[in-house]
Amino acid sequence: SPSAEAPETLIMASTTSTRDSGLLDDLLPRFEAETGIAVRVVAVGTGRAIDLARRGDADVLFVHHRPSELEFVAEGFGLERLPVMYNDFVLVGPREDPAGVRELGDVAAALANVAANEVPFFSRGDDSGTHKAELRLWAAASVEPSAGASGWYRETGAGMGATLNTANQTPGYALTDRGTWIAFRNRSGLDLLVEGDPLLRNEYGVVVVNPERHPHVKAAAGKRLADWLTSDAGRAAIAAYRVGGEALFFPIER
Amino acid sequence: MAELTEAFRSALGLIVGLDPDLLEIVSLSLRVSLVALVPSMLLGIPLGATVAIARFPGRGFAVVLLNLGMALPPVVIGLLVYLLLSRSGPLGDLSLLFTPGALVVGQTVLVTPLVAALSRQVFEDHWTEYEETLRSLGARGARAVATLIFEARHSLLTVLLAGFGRAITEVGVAIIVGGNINHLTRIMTTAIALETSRGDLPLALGLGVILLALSLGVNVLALAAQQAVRRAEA
Amino acid sequence: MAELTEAFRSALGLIVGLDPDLLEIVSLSLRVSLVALVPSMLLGIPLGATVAIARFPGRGFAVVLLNLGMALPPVVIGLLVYLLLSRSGPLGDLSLLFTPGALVVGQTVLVTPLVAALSRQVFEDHWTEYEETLRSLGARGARAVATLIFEARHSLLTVLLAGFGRAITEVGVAIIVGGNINHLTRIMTTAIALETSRGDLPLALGLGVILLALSLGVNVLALAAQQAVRRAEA
Amino acid sequence: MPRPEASPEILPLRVEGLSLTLGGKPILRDVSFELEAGPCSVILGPNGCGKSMLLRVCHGLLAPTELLAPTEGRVRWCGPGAGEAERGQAMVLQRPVLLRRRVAANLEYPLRLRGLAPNERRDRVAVVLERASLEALAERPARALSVGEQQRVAVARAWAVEPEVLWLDEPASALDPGATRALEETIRRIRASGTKVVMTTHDLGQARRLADEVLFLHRGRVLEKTAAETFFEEPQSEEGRAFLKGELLT
Amino acid sequence: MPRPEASPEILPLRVEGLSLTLGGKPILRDVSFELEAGPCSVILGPNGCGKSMLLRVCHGLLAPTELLAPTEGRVRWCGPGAGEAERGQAMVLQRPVLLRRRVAANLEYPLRLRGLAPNERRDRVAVVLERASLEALAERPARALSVGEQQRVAVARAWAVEPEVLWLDEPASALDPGATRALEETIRRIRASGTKVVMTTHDLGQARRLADEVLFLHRGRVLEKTAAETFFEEPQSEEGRAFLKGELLT
Ligand SMILES: Nc1ncnc2c1ncn2[C@@H]1O[C@H](COP(=O)(O)OP(=O)(O)OP(=O)(O)O)[C@@H](O)[C@H]1O
Ligand SMILES: Nc1ncnc2c1ncn2[C@@H]1O[C@H](COP(=O)(O)OP(=O)(O)OP(=O)(O)O)[C@@H](O)[C@H]1O
Ligand SMILES: [Mg+2]
Ligand SMILES: [Mg+2]
Repeated sequence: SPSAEAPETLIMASTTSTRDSGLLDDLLPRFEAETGIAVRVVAVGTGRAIDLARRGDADVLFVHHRPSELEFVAEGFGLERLPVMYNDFVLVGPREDPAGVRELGDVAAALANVAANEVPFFSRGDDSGTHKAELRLWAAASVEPSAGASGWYRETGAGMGATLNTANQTPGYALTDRGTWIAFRNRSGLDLLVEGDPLLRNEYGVVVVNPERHPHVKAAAGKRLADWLTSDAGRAAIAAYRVGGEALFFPIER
Repeated sequence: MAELTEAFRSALGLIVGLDPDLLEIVSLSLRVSLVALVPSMLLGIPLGATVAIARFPGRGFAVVLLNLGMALPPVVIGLLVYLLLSRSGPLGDLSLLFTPGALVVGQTVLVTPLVAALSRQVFEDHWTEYEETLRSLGARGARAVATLIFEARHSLLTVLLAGFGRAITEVGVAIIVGGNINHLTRIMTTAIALETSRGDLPLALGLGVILLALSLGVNVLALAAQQAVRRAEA
Repeated sequence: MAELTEAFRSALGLIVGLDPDLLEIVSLSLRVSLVALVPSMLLGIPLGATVAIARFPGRGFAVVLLNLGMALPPVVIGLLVYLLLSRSGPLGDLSLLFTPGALVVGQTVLVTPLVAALSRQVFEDHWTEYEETLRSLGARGARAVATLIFEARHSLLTVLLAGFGRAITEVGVAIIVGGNINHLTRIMTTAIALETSRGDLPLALGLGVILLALSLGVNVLALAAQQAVRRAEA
Repeated sequence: MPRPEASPEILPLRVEGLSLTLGGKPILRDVSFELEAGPCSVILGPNGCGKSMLLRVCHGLLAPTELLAPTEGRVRWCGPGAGEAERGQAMVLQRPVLLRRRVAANLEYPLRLRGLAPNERRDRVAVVLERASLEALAERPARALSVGEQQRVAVARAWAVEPEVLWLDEPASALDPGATRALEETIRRIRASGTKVVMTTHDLGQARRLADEVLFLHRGRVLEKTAAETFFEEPQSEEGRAFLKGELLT
Repeated sequence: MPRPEASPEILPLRVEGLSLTLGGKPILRDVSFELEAGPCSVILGPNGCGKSMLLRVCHGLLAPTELLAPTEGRVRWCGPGAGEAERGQAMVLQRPVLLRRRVAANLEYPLRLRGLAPNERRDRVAVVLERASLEALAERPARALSVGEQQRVAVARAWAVEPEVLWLDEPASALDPGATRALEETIRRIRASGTKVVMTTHDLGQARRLADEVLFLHRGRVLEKTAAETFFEEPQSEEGRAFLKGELLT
């Protein structure tokens, strides 16, 4: 019940990629140790996360689709968007690589190859940050994929994990953020094929919900979280986070 | 809750617009769940009847197991069916995964235990009345089961509707074994989940309204059929 | 299916290790579902009995509506409860969203229609036997309902177990209204969904095994209680 | 037990032009009669002639399909499935249904419905158990009794509320000779105390012993309603004669 | 109908040291007797003495708690809930249960179980309907019959399979005088044709008319098993005498 809660608890709406990578489980206890503020993460799709914040059901928004975040602030729902960190998207696909994209380095060319060979490609198709980035990349490749029952372009309409599961089984290609990919455990038939293209940069920002819209919002505590994430301590913690020896996220210089 | 008004408006818009995508999804949902109901009935009802009627050592345990079937989490069933149908799984050669066939298999595995457990109770209630008569008349085994199914037919309808309800509203199994692939395995519930994750709650609710209307249709038809049979019998 | 072996191994590891996180999740799951069962019973059983017994215009329609309750998609229920409990919703001031209380509310809304629909059938089956006697004795309204509940108590156990099964295995409502927040609203099913999305299928299945063991315990206890009551009555 | 204030006088019960159709089949056809307080009325007739249905309608368990206007309101029924029978009445069904509880609790049940206090109930149950010689069965689960024992409990349960009218549908059909004799003795005593007894029986000897008047039913019609003596000495109808001789089939 | 090959001879049925306990209560206590082919055996005794349970055990619906070894195998039962009664037998329960179908289909049901061909079944159903004067009811849903009509259908259904032994638990308790007379006539004819009839009744007149021998049961014990004449003229037991006088209560 609410009365039994510690006075300082924040609700943060975030995406599954941050949670599934384990980053938040690492960061937030440090923040709590420093400030005494406990953060509760509701990890959902980017669209849903923004909707949650819009309704005042979250105090802080932490997602990875810059245009939506800016729009959220512009509409007066958020105070200010602070860039926190980035990682990158990677193109994964069947180990045999039927479209021959391995080590192309150029993601637009790789996608064009996938389309030309009509090898199955699994899109999340859920308006998530990853999905929106993927659409941006198709545009860069000048391909207009359309989902059809028997077509090679398939929308799973599901989360990143489920989409990777599907790609692993069929097999097919998929775009994923690196964090989810590294943490993903069921990738027996998949390989990381394309990485490092500047187009693949994936930026995360934090927004505190505007207390003028929702008076109950814990803006002060939220502000402390946003500040901490972008502080030296926070950035050091982000940079230090490793899975299997690999860094997953890189703090953005102020 | 202005969303509710908006939800109804969007549901109406979709229906009036006869959106072809929507029609596809609706018809797939209905077909999958009704098809899955057939093996669920054929397996679950005799199973429930057998456990209700037969006296064997460990029968109490069988009842517990049957009831436990109602507490099988869809996600777990989904995973098991996934492992079964996966390319490296025992039935991988059927290439069923991420096809409507996989949805049928998954819903069947989900609904059969429910039908079995609920029908067991129906049969047990009827068996107290019929046991001595049927045994005296010489009806044993499958014959007794068949007679009891016939005698309890009206009560079993509710069991079937519960099974249909579980199948048509299920989402966990469908996402795991069907993959919610657009134009292939997307059904009403996975579409609703998708719109929810997109944050488009009115559309999600609108689809929910349509799903309910669909179930309403099935329920009304079932009840009308039952009434007709009742009248014919009287 | 080496995953199954691995699943059991990971389940065993979790259980033997008495993982405190796991204990927390298990106990929350159990508490939420058992607590939600109470209002579901208190509302659903009298509702089912009333529709079974009372004769009023539009009763057939009420039966259809009740059965339709079994076809309410959890995601839709989750959304409705969410809109209700959301800060901008009518009950926003209760601050229930993303708390265990929200899980209880959601599961109650999910389970009550199932209990009502299934118990209606149980009551109708018993009512054919008892109607004339109770009416002749002068039992009307709530009194007749109470008597019928008592007379049908053993059959109602299955209904309750079906309700418990639906509550404990449910994931859609729990994710939407609970938010699957670690150490606060994470229950077995949302944890399973999380591990599935992480691609850790063995761990997901292992959790599933533990959930099943939990349900097994509840079922065995319920049946044992029933047997004890039966013996005391004989 | 004082009769509840609300209980309206049921007798005399005038029935006129009563018809009952079930499943499209006429069960009772244009039945008219009047039941006065006092005499024990026995309804006789072959199987399926409509005795049980007539009792149900009069008791209020079934709504008649037709009933002539002037007397409407005298027979109080509640429509199929709705409401309950009139207070001040009790009925023993041809196949009595006992509740899944002990015998004593079965007897207590209607008393509780009538709002008696717990200690009043306890006393009355004790009296009824003794009057009906059911003490030995008091703590037995009612559903596990023999058919005859159940019938005895059902009669005791009806009688426990001290009704103004007691409807008995073949109350002795499963009773042994001793219990039958005791029941007949009881019925005589009940009648003497002012309770109206309306019953059916297939035992003509029993009918002779108990009946003050006889209603003879045949295919849903009341063919005779006469003093018992008249009926048994010289029945007015052909069918009545055949019935008494055990020759009427159907 | 030719008896199925597999049917073993049931008679003579020797029962020795049979006891039955239900819910911790002794129902039948150390009962021993032998039923031979031929005479019509009538079981008499007060309500709750164990008549119905004895019939159930003998028919095979209930397993006795104890039965002395030498005769085991003669009484064939199937354990509570398991299996079915022996072929070559049929029983009419004290409260018969008909199936939710038409009367003719109820009569056809046991014939189908015994593997008769459809046209054989049809012919036999027609014969049975006629013998039992049930033609008028043939197409009626069985559950919507009056209690007496249902009892007549149940007797006809048992009789339809032409059993070697027919167990009748108060088969006339709901029958009108004419139907009772017809049933008694039928029982006499059945016995003459070689079928063994074992029945219970509370109608002592009926017992006198039908019984060749009487088993008198009291509190779960067989107190007498004698020729009918002997029992009715001079019963051996105190209880038998009281029972005949209608004085035995309990
Ligand atoms: N399930 C049971 N548990 C305990 N006692 C039982 C059970 N069933 C029957 N009895 C008891 O067994 C005794 C014998 O019952 P049974 O039905 O054989 O009597 P009956 O001689 O047929 O009586 P009736 O003349 O009333 O038909 C009765 O006292 C009854 O209460
Ligand atoms: N629900 C029903 N639908 C159609 N017919 C019915 C229904 N219930 C009873 N009947 C018929 O109504 C008639 C009268 O039934 P009722 O039970 O009143 O007979 P009864 O005189 O009490 O016979 P009995 O002596 O056998 O008890 C019977 O022919 C019976 O078949
Ligand atoms: Mg009758
Ligand atoms: Mg008996």
